Amino acid sequence: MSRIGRLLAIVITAATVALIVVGTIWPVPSAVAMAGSGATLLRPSSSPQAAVENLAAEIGQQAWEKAYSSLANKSEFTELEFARDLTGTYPSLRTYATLDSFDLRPLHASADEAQVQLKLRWSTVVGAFLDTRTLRVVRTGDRWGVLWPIVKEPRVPPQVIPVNYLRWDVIYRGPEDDWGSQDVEAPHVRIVDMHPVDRSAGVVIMGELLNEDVVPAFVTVKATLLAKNGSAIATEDSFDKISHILLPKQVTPFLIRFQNVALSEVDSVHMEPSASLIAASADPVIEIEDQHFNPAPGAALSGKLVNQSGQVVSVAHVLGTFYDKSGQLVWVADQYVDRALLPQTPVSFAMSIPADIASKVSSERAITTAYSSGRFQ
Amino acid sequence: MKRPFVIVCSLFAAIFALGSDPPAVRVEPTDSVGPRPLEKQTRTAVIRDYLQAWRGLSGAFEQNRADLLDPDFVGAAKEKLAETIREQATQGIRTRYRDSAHDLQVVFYSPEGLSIQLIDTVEYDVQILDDDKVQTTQHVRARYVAVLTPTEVRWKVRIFQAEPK
Amino acid sequence: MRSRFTFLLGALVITAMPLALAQTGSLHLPGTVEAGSAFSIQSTGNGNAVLYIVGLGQVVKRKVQLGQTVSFAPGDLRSAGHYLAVLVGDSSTENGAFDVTAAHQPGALSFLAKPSRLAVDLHDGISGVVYVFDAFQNLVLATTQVSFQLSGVAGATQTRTALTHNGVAWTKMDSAAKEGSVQFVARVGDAASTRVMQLVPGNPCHLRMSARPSGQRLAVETEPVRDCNGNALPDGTIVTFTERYKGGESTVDVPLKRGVARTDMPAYGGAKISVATGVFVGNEIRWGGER
Amino acid sequence: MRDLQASKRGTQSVTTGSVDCKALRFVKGLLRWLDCGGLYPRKAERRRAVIQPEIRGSNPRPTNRKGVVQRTESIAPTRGPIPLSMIFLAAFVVHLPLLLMKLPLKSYDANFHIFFASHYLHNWFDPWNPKWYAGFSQTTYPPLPQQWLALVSRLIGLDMAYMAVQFIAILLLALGVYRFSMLWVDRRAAAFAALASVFLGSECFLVYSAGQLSTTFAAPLYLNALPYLFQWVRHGKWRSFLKGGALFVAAAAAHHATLLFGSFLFAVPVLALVIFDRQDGERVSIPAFLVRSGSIILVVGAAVAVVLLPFWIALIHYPVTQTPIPHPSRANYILSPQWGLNYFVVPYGALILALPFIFLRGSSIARLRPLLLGFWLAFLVGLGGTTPVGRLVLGRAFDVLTMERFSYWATLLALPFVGLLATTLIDRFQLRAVAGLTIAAGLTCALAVSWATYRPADAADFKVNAVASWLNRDGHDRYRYVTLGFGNKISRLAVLTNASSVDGEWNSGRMLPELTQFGGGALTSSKYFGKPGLDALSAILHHADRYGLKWVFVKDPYYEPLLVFGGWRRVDDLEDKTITVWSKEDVPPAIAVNAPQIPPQWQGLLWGILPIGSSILALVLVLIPERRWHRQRVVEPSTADENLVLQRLAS
Repeated sequence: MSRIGRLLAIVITAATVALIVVGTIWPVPSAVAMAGSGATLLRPSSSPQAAVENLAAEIGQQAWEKAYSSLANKSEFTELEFARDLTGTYPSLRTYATLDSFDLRPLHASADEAQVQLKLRWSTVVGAFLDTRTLRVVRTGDRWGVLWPIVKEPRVPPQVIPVNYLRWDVIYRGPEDDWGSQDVEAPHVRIVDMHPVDRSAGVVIMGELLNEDVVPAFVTVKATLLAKNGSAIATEDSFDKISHILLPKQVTPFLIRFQNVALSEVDSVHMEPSASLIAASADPVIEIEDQHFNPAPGAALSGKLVNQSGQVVSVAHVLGTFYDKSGQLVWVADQYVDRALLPQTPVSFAMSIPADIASKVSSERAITTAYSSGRFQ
Repeated sequence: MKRPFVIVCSLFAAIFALGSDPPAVRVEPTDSVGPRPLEKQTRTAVIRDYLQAWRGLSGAFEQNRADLLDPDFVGAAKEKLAETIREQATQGIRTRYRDSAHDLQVVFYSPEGLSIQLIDTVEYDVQILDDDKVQTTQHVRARYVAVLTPTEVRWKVRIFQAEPK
Repeated sequence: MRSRFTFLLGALVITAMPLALAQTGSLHLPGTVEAGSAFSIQSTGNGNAVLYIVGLGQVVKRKVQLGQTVSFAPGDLRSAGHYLAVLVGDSSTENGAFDVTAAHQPGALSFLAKPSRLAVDLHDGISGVVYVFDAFQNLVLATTQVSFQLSGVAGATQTRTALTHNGVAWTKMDSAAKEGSVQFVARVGDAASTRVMQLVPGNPCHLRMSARPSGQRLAVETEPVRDCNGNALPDGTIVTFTERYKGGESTVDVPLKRGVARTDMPAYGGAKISVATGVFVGNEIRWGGER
Repeated sequence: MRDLQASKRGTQSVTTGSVDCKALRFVKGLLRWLDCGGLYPRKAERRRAVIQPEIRGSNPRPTNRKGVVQRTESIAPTRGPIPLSMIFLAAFVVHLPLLLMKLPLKSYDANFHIFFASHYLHNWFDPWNPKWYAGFSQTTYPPLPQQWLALVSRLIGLDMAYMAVQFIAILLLALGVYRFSMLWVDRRAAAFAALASVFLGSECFLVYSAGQLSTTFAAPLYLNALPYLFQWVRHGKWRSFLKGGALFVAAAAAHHATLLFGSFLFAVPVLALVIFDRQDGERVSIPAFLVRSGSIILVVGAAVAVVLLPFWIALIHYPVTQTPIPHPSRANYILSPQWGLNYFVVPYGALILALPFIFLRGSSIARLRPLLLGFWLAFLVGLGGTTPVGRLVLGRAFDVLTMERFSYWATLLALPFVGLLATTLIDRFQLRAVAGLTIAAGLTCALAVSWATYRPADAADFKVNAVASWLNRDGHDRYRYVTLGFGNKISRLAVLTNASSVDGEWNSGRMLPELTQFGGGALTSSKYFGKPGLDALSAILHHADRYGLKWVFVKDPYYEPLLVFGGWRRVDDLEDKTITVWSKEDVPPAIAVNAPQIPPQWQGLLWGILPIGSSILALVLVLIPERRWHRQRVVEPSTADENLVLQRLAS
């Protein structure tokens, strides 16, 4: 082989290796995205932050065994309990959430011990939720290990709970065209309050809807913003910012967002509530206990949900309605609860409220909707 | 003798077919409609759908295709018109209806909003074709009573009947 | 030769005369025909022709002998409407038009009664619309009297009459004060149509609750919830209990079961417990003996 | 055995003088191969092979090149090449049964191509396809393979047409590799390279696992065009100009990216080769080189611009500005070893073992260096995010393109080296080398083919016929639909149903803002794209009314909470309740959207005529015999009996 040839072979080989090393140590964004938090795989746990980062990365990859083995207090619980702390014992939003990102904030540190706040941002089908843990990190030799603050989700003992719920079924007449024959009347619903506000991102329309009928209703609310010349600016509906199933005399708040529209452009709002009959059940009954309104900063409505029925609720959605001193509606907020609701087992929630709204809030009201399914995987 | 007749007929047929100017439409004021108040949007939609029904009817009778009635007619009106088209097809007849003028009046809007009644003084030409040969062409002026009912997306004609003037 | 030619020409003329006569014919049509009734059309002339009766409701094609009466049996033409009659001979075409009107005897009603379910004690809450048809589903455009009757277990019978205009008549009725099923009947001659409606309780008017200790918690229970006419609200109606205590609040939406709503709430001394259903607010209890 | 010897002799006597197109040739070749004739040529062949005369234009310096190779690597006499007929036979044996089993239908993209083809089948001159994304233009994707598929499907149906078109592509690849390799190495090595292409892991991976018909259809056309490019620039042969130009245009009509990137990875090394060889035999001056190179670039560029005019118009008016969608081929294969296995180990297979040889041999022989550099660049880009090269070289395109095609091109560029390695090993180790290479090739091919089973495109195999029937009845198709958890079955469903969807598998064709503003791919697989995917799904469900989206078919209950809380109701179930149908009240029937993007009629006409026309023109031009070569071959004594494949095809 000629000298040039040999040199070229060496250069190409060395360059290839070097490029691979560079690409691995400083991966491009797409590689980071694909590897998830595993992009930091090669970083040793030589500092408290690195130990927490590695743990979060392993949690993101659902490498429970690896994550568990890195913990400094693993003797206090089993790997299964650790995994269940993060994913839930019963099917819930946590079970199939994927770790979108995480942040960590060192709180304090000494030579052998440190405290780090870890914020895990989980992505779920109904949106993201944040799981914040304050972790103690201890030094063991030249490595740091995390003391995981385990939250053991209770397991419901085998029991028999009498089912005595109310249920409505609907029998339709069928598709044949028989003019004048009666169909079951659609439920009567009424908007009892409606209030548009201008927010920085656009116009928000909120209000309350009452089912004034004696049958359950499946409701949606659509709003069309009309300009001064009568033309429609935009139409949106409440999507999940409403309780779609309303039992007789039940009231739900609703909130409709219009992005990139200023209230000054709007002349009037055309509201279109719609209701249809639905087979429904009065179960599960969920009590909202210990509701507290925490003022700004970090304004939030917190409380606990207690499932008073025997059925496990996979996903609960809490809708909060906030009123000022005059009883006028000022905001509607919502939150999905990431843990399953087991019978008689409180699960806490906290829904945040914009700081400027929080100062106006005088009273509030919360309702829940629930989803339970054996098929939910 | 026959040849000029054929030519005239052909010309007329061509004019008939090509002359698809939209019909002149006049709508009577609807102040006195009752018992339910008639909104402008509803009135516009009903009249638009009724006039569209004439176009659908025309196509269905000319092509002897009852399925073309589906978008515009429902119930008894659809059944009767479809039966007529079947009779036409059985006997080898086709008919061309070209409406040229409508004088419309909304006369009834039912309290629950489930039916609306129109009176239409309509002018149209009818051409009868037997075995694809034009037998006659007639200009007709008649008064029609139509009842339309709302369906999922539009108003459809449920009753469609001419009455003696 | 010449006489022979003249004879031949004469024979031709004589032979052709009836044929020429046969080319002309005319139609004698009735002005109006009642749907489903028998009628006839008279034609003149000689020879064969085809008669077309064409309308949007029906089409008839018949081979006819000119000069003869074409008869239509009862039921042959049963759709009301405007019809063209066209007689097409070998070289001529005759046109005419006539109307078929609906039979005078009503045969069927389309009765639109709304709503199928409504609250008690509503003025003009019920509407009835009737379209009157004959036996052949033609709209009877002649003025006809329709009677409406609302009766049932829940109150006195109401009766109204109305005249049809362009085939339609309508009325409005009040709902009774007592819940239950009612029958709404429309009648024209022998034809009648019945609809059943359900009168349901109106908005709640009486909502009272009581509370008692239940272990570590507080059992709250409503009295039977009724509307202003004394009708009990149906089971499944949601009642909201709200407990406000120092720095906190608990809420629970409970459906009525057997007329009452009951649930357990946390027991805090001095807590205020309120109850509501829909937009109606009931009584309030301050726990700790004060009421 | 005597008879066999006689037949071998007979074959030899024929091949020195003319082209043999008889079917018997396959049998003879097979017998000769089985009798190790390919490994142990007769003395006369050995002599001829050592000093090989110039026998064809595409290999202007075989003596020189051969001499270098032989002198540097082997003292053993060279042996005769494997007949191309044998290579085709190998392709038949390996791929035909797999294709007849319709194995590619399980791949990621096969049904996508079938869906496009089904549209051409029914609307040849109307590229506006309303079935995906509430309407999109098929002019956003070069149409050639799909149009051929649509044409062939009139005879044998869409599925089998796909197999037929894919099989033609496989055969053309063997031919293309052979012809391309002949530019760089001797005929024997080129034949081994062509044989290796039959077992090539990346080809099998793309055919059976990825289902990239367009890439695997365009690459052979491109490879076959390159020798013509060489002949035109080196010798100024107009016929080569025409043939090469037509093939380049057809390749672009099959897959634009292949032409775009192939120009740098394949054509530049070939042009560099012309410069290397310019002093030998018939000399070519630098101005002539530049004029010829420039002329073919201009003409092909202009022709591609015209043939794909609607494509360029669509690209200019609606550039792909959507948020990039993550693709595992852009992963770092060390940080994400599972993707390293998928996109490196499987496509390369035993080629990984040849990498040191490629680097060493490519560096040591001057005229192989352009090929080595082309390979190296493709190799590095094909490594995705493992190195920063892809991002540096491609810029934003790195986040739009998928990288496995670069690995595919890298392996194609490596094949001449593989041919060399095979000849070297066989010369040195004889039967042991044959056995080893056969096992390596077999395992590479087997792994890549079976990968579709171990890592299937869809974990759950299910039929979508019931969903299609449901949509097609009772007027359900007046509304749009979306599926959740259907994976790439949405293409099959789109073929079967009349209804339109807001989802689809052709991301570059979508225009709905709800889809383009998030970095998610197909809605049906939203959860695999994390937050961006779920945000896109949520946005489109928010605007269901706007798009007439009334039906959601759910195979994966993961999505049920979103539907329940978002106001959708379960209305039906199918396939033994494994698929549920969800509906939303008050949704108006679907109306046409994206109207400004509908291509005008003249573009539809161009799209229906020019791409397919370019391939037919290429076929006609290529089939014109090279008479001069033919005469030349007749008078020259040579062992070459397989190098005029195209003439044989013409006969």
